[in-house]
Amino acid sequence: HLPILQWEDKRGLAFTKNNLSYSSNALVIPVSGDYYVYAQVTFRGPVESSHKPSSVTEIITKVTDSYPEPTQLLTGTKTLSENGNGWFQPIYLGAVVSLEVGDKLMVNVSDIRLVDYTKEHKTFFGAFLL
Amino acid sequence: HLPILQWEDKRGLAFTKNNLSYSSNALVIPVSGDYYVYAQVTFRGPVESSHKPSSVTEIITKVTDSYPEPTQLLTGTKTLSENGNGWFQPIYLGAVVSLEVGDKLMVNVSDIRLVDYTKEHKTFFGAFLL
Amino acid sequence: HLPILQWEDKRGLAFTKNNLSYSSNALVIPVSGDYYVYAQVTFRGPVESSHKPSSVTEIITKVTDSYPEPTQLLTGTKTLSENGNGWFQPIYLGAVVSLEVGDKLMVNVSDIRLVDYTKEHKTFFGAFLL
Amino acid sequence: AERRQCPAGMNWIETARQCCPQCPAGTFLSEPCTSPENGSVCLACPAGTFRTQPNTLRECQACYECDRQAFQSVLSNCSATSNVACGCEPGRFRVCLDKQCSEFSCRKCQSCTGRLIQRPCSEAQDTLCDSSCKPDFYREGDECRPCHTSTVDTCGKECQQVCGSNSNQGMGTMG
Repeated sequence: HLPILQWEDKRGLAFTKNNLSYSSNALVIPVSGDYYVYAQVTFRGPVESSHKPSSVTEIITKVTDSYPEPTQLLTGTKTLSENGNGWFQPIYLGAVVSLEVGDKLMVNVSDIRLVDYTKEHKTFFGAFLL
Repeated sequence: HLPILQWEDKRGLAFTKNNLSYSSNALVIPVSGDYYVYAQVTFRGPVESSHKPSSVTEIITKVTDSYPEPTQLLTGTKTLSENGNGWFQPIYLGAVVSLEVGDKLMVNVSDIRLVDYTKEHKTFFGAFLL
Repeated sequence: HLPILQWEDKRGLAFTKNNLSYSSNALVIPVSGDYYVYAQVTFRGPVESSHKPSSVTEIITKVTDSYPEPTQLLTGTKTLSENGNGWFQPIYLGAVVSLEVGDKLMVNVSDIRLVDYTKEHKTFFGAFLL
Repeated sequence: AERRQCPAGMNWIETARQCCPQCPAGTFLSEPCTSPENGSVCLACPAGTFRTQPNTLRECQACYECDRQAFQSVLSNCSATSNVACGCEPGRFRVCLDKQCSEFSCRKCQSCTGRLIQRPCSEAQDTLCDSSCKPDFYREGDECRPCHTSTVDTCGKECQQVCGSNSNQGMGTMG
């Protein structure tokens, strides 16, 4: 599977409430229903000039006890045309999905070294019950 | 007019409820109010190497009985700088709009051949009442 | 600080309601709570052929009486790889943030000359209480 | 009470419906004052967060992080009253993404081989090399090459002008 991002859930702008909790890299759904789920990942590169990725991908994934494999809910894939020196590429995803109590939501990325984790307002993840 | 996308409304992650229905390529608004409307289209190419588009465009449009012409609600336009071989470009749009019962929402694209319809989590469309 | 965008709040698709008001370039929060805040800015260029920006940035910012400095809530930064002639680059941002009554929300951009303000459906800004 | 302008050092607190003293930099408002006379309950910013100014906010701002992958280094750590400050690792200089330079990458300083250094590399800008080659170096394209590496057939006009007298020696060692 693709690497899973870890998130800050308490400090700064981050928060969880109404029993939507965060544990082992996942948002845990407290009550079944339709949720608007969203995430933005800012990718940046190059890390080392040798490593020139051709694309970046962000996937919001659901893991549930009722099925052994993760389900890809939302995917953003972008090829990169920037040349060597510093590039930035944000990918935003958001949509309504039906979730069951206990379902876990995670964000996977194509290459974790390319994720800009330096500022909380550039890479973020959340969900709210409709 | 620009081509209109067709959508799956029952299988897989797709669903409609609370009388928000889907017919002839459009979401049909069951009750007047403010809705958060969103859509992502993943464009990809080249379709044929000869055909190198300079840009891609996604538009969420409203059609209403009270006006003979469609209204463009949200538009995402992106020029392409990727070179010839395979490229991907997602465009996400979302905002609150005031809608009347019976209004129809559709998604238009600049070139339907460039739409990646292969995976439901890459191209999606939805709305919810606030 | 970066330039602040001005918005239309009455004509066309624009509206404010439920006491969420717009004054001096900012949405003013009428009641404390969690809001989904979003904005899209379509950038386009070149403005003058000589001026070829290397990147565009959009930031949703909060100003509050409880703190003398603005807080960056959401940021989208994209490097540009398009060559000289006309380019378009939309940046969409959206997330849930906790706001207090009286807080003001604004959108800053890296270069106001590059903002496509010509069509209301290409550049927009809004918020709704969860 | 009606929301109103508070005296200096105090902010209006909506939940308490009154003005309360600001919490000092490095802290945040845990509990508002019960009356303007007595103090607000302020707690220290948790590790990894900060507030540079007096405030009546319910949380502190999360510290930024320096971008190690992009060869940034920490100039000063985040403290309760100041955000982290990032620079470039030794031997690299900042390439700003925009005028504010809120985003920058760290590029390797050029080494001026065969040239004198006009201005050494610094945090803010690359090394400035002298345009002409050092003594005993000849120009080859936009590079400066040491005379001793030249051989009879590689030593063109430019090289001979610079290394001419030396190249005989060079040939000597070749022999």
